[in-house]
Amino acid sequence: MDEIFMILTRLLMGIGHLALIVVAAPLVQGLIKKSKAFWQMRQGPPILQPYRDLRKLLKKEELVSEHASWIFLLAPRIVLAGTLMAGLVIPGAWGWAPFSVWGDLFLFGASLGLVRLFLTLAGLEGAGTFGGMGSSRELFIGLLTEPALLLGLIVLAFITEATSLQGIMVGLQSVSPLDISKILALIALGMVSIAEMGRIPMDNPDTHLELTMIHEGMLLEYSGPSLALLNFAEQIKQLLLLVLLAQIIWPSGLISFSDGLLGTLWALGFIGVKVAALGFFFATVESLFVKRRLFRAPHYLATGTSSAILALISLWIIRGQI
Amino acid sequence: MIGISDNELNLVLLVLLVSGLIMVYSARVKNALNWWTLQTVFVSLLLIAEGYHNHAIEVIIFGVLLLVAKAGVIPILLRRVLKESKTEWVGEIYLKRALSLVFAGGLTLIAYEVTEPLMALHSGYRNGLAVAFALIFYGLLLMMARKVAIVQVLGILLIDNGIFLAGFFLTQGMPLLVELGAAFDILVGIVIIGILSKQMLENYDSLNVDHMRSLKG
Amino acid sequence: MGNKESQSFRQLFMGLSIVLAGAGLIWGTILTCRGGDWIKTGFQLFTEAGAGLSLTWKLDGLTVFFLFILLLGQGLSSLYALGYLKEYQDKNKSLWPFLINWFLFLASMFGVLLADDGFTFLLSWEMMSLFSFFLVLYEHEDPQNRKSAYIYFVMTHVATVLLTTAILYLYALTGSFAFEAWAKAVPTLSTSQLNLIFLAFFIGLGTKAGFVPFHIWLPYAHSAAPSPVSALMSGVMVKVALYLFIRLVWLTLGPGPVWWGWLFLLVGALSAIVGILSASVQSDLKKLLAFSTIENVGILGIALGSAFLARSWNNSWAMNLAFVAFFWHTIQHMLFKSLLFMGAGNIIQATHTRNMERLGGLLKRMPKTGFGALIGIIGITALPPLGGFWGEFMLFQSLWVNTAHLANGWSKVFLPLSIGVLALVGGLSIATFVKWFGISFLGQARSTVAEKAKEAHPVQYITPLIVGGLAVLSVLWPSAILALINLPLSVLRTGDVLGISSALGTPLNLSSTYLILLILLTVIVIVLSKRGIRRVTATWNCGGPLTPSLQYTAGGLTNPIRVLFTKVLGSHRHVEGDFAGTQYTLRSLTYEGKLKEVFEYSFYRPAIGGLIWLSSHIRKLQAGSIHLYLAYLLVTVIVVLILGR
Amino acid sequence: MFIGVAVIAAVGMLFSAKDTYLKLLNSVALVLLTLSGGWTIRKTLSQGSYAYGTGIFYWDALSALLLGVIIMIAVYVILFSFGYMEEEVHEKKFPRTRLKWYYFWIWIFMATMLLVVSTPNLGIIWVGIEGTTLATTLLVGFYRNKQAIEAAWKYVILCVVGISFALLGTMLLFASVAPLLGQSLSALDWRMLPKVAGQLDPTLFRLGALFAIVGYGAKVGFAPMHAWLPDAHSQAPSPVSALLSAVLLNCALYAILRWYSFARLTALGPDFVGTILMSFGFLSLALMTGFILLQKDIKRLLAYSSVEHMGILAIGFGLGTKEAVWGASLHLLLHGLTKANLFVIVGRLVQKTGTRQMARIRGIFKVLPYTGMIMVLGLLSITGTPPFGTFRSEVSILSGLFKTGHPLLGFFSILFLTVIFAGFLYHFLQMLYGKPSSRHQPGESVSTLALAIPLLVVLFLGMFIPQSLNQALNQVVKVILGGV
Repeated sequence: MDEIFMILTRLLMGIGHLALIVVAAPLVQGLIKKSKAFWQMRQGPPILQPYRDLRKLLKKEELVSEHASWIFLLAPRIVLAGTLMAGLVIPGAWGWAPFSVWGDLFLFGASLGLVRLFLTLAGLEGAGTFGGMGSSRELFIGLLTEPALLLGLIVLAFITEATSLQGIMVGLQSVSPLDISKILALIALGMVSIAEMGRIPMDNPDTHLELTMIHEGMLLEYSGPSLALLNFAEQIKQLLLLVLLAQIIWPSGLISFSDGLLGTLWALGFIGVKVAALGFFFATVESLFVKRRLFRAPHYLATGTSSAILALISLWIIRGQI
Repeated sequence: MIGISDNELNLVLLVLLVSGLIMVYSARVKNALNWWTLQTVFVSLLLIAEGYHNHAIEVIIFGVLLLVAKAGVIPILLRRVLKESKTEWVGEIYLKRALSLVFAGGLTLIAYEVTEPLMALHSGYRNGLAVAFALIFYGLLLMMARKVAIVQVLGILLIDNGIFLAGFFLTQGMPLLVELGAAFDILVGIVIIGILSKQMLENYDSLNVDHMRSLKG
Repeated sequence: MGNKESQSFRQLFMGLSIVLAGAGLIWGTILTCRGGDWIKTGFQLFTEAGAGLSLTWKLDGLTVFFLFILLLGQGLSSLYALGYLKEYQDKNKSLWPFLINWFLFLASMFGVLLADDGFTFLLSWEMMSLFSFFLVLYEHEDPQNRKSAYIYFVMTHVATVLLTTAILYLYALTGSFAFEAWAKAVPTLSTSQLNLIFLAFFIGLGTKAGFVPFHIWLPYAHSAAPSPVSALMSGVMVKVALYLFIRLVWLTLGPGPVWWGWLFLLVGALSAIVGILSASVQSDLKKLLAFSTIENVGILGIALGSAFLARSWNNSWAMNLAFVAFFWHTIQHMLFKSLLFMGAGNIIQATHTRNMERLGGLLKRMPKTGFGALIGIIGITALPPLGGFWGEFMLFQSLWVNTAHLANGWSKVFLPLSIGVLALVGGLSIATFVKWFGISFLGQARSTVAEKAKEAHPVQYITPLIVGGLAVLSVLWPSAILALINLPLSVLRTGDVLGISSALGTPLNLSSTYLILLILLTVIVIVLSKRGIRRVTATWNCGGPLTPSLQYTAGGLTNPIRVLFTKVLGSHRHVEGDFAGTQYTLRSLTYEGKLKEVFEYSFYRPAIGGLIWLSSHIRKLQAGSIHLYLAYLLVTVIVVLILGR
Repeated sequence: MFIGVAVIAAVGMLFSAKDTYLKLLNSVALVLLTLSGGWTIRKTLSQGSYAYGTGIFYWDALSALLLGVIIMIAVYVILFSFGYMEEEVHEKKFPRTRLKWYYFWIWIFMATMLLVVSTPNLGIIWVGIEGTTLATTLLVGFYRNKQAIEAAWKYVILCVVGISFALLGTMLLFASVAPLLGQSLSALDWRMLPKVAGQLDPTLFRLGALFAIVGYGAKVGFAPMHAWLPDAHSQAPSPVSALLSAVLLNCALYAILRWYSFARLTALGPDFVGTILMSFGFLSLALMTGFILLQKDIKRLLAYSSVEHMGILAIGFGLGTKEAVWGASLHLLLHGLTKANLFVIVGRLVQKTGTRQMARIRGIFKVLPYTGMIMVLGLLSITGTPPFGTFRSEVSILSGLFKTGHPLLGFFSILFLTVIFAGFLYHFLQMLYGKPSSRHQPGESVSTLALAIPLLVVLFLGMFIPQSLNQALNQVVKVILGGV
């Protein structure tokens, strides 16, 4: 009896988790846009603008390239779904993730990989130049980010001796925020997530100047609902990365029912503040730097990877195991 | 057991050795042939002497046969070939005559060196064996350092003499059957080589073996 | 033979092969499900051969697992060949060489798997090489194929030199060919002897498996062979070599020093990186697949290495994980690689070209093949939800466990680094297969042959779909695969895998959950976004008309990779612009990119050159002058006389 | 008795040059030869050894093995040479009148070889071997063109010199035995020798053995005395090449083996001669790799491979372990069959294509499919690839090499074999595929496949060795190793 109850609660919580992600994603996007505008001394669009954009796009008529096949229409759906799957392993507001078995940190990277696969395929669908260009660069940057991401997470896993993200978060609570290897890993993850979010200096989310764009290049052929889904997926991905980083910087542990509604709400507010702060931080970074050319990307990401490796070494050195 | 003393024996050996050396050194094919004939006569005489001393009639007969066949038939045959082919000079290759003489000296030393452990034998015989080996080596030297086919034949014959001598000193006569077989083989061999050299003349119109280097690698 | 009868022969032979495979599978499954104790004991069958060289066969859990792989591969590729061979038949090319060698090849692989002593193994091993060589040679009209076959056969033979040496050495040491005798005698051997034998085995088998740097032959052979054969070679034959690693090194030579494990790990990582890098810059349909085979072998090598290390650090959990990963990945790679080769085969038969630069837009013309290929690339790039991922998942985990449970030492740094390597490989493989699929199936046709392409014979697209179905099934029902994997694990004396199913089961059951959830979400999204009208228009191209030449080419798509890894790939590019007088108006631009196989050019060619040089000097001995020969004779006599005294 | 058959046949050949007459006579001779030979072999193997008359003729397992090889190959080759020589006559290679001489010399050659394997006397063996040289010289030079004569000359000169060394060796042996066995012919009888082997004067005997091995070795074609071999094999008519390569070399080796088998018992110890054999064998193997790798002439290729295989045999016998000798004896048989078949088929090929240069032969499968198939079989067999019997024999030889503690030698031997394999494979692939040149005469009948019979035997022996053969080989091992 209570088994079924357990399963049901799990299911409900999972749906709640996803729902929260889905709702929050555009908001974060708006927030970041706003803060960029702040640095650029502009008014900027209202925070809720992304919601409106999505709604408008969903209503619009959709244009499909004559060369495109069924993958063209399938890709956005799978991209969104894959991003959500990645969301299932990220511990949310209550420090709880629907999927939490050992090794699920690999699942996170892999799901993003699936997303990348379909995005790049979609980019090739249009038979145009820019789509191909976008896919090519996305693939390039993607293969450079993967090691840094995985190594960074692995280091955290070693620190907390758990390979599920939830376990890591729980474990991190007992680790001092100034743990050197943790900070190094954090740097790695930060650089990676800038690349993953497609922000300066890797990519420029706002531009539509053909020769510089990566992510936008792949989306060039899309319009209407499909475009909405793709943008939405991108926003969700961004949110997930922000949450991940936030949880690592200042982990909020598991909130059980015993803490009651207040505790739950408090956790919600807490994570909201953390994510907002991070978003503002990245907006600042974006306003301070300029986009690099493609072949500087390796240097940038190599820095990330090497800092992850340093984190690993420092970890063992501190533990006196080397 | 053969009725002559060591000194005489050594004298004979000396003659054989020198004749071999002269064959190596000689510049004309004819000379070499003559010296070989002389050598053969001496060898067969040794055999006959032994037979006489042991009253072994069959050995004497064999020696006489040998004398006739080798010192008689073969030289004539070879002379005829020489006349046909109008060859006069032994063509030197790799080694000039003087140098080959030096080599011959070296080979003689080797021959003595090789037979050195055979101290068990009677000293005179040991010398004989060493000379025999030396003659064999000379023959090979002659064959490898002279161009003309006939000289190579002479080389074979020289080797044959050497072997015969060795057999003589080692065993006082191999079993007759083998001896005959050996001698017969040599004769047939010479005949066949004669046929070949005839054909060589037809094809190359000279007996210079060195023309035949088309088969390589 | 006439067209008609060759058709009947084709159907007869391939049908027979399929039936045999099916029967074998069913029989095996029944016996296995009936709690096969007999598997552990094994049965032996002697055949009279004189002088103590007797052929002995044995069957145990390990063999059963690989027999399963073999039979599955045989069945599938035979089914595919049934359709594929039709083209040759239409071209009135005699099928006999193919059919006969096909059967003999399969038979010899069975022989290798069942062999229980060195001699039997050598015999069947050589025959395996021989018949696969003939199969590679089947399309001998193209001199390039002949060259490939030649390289393949010679390299396998050079590898066999080491194998033979090691086996005969063991024979000399133990006085027997039987594997058990070796295993018994190993403790008596000195470390140096063991290491020598190990190295010989490593290189000998590694060549067949395609470890870098012994991999040169693999891209040649696998791309030259007819597609069903490529499927069999990539899917099964390579695995047979890996099987022998376990049989001869793990089970026979025993634990051995730690560095063996490191060697496996290192070579595995190297193969993975080099393989996938070379694959990513290929523009030849089948060469690309062949290189990716090298990559996957590398991954399997890493798994083996992890297992070896775990064994020498007696960390049974990591070892189990590593082996589960190994066997799981073996199955999955077999499925996906044969699937992809079948897809490539269809494309080649439809367009008669292997060059991706001339393909494009095939998904519209051959939709079913395309769908199968899509499943294939998701699987081969080790992405969830398909099985390719879950293997690597467990490999990651085993490496992690290995590291975490290690007391101390630099190993704690190097092992995780191999995780990083795997991540890099994953990223590269995504790039590679996006290229493979995207360039050939998506966009618009780059040549007329691609435009005229027709969907292949039904058998040829149904078979890949079956394979894909099996792959999905293996994810939906992982416990079945686990039960299969349990057989070899019980032989490897690493305890029962189900014993740790509490730890292992969850993630693997997760695989089905993941798949279902993903599909569910996708469906939901599709349903939700099903509003609005669609209109088909031209692709936007800054207003200009869109010609095929404006598409990104295969070379272009992965050019960044090529530029970044120029040294490793030995890539040379040569761009020539013809400016009409001024430097502003460009009349024509020619781009030529070349890839030199670094290992081939840095090691193999010099070696061969040296050999040729040597023998050309030896040949000078036979100068044609009889005087010289007589001199040889004289010298020989004298030397022998002097030495002989 | 079969010697008589051979001699009579040889003489008979001279009476008439009529084609039918020659064919008839040959066939009859072959039948008689097979019958009497087969009978002798059976008798020998059944009772271990068989003496004829007053022991002038004597066979044991070893002689029986050689006898079998000689007869099998003789039948195969002579039957083949009917058609072959006919074709040659048509192509005006030589006048029809010389055909009878061809058969005459062939049968003399047969007689000498049969004499070699039938006599128990080392002296007579020497006579026989010398006889083979003389009998084959004119066969080698049969075409009477420049190259043929050159080859014949080199052949006769080198071999006669070599053989005379063997004679010297025999004399030294006699000298060391005579004191013990008396000055009679029986002193050289290898049935007697083992009895006194212990008391031989070692110095004399050592010298003798050295000379004998070098002498017969020149005839076997051990490197570096092999120089005559490729020339002779490439210039002789193909059937003759087959006989030379498959039988003659084995006969010379047989002579060495006789010396070897009792030299093991003397004061020199069992390994003295063995070591020399092994070093010659290894040298041959090593040098031949170079010649084979860069060969241009197909018949020379085969000739060099014969030298290589003689090297393998020398290694195998020289090792003197039971297993190695077993393998070597088997290899002797298999190599004979394979090489005969290859020379025959290549002879046909050369006839059809009109060239021996492998560079000029292309696309055999297109023009002569059956020849192509047989060539593939031959290639696999000569390179010791399973499932052919040569693989098994080579493995047992090599394993002997390892067992006696020469792993390094073993490794290099395998390596050389592989390089040789690569060379062969390369040349044959080049010839089998590609675009045939216009000069090739296409088309042939299925009956060509009949020529593959020896190879099929080798194939069969690779998969299954009948008990009788196995026992015979074990007897041979006993003979050579002296009851080990």
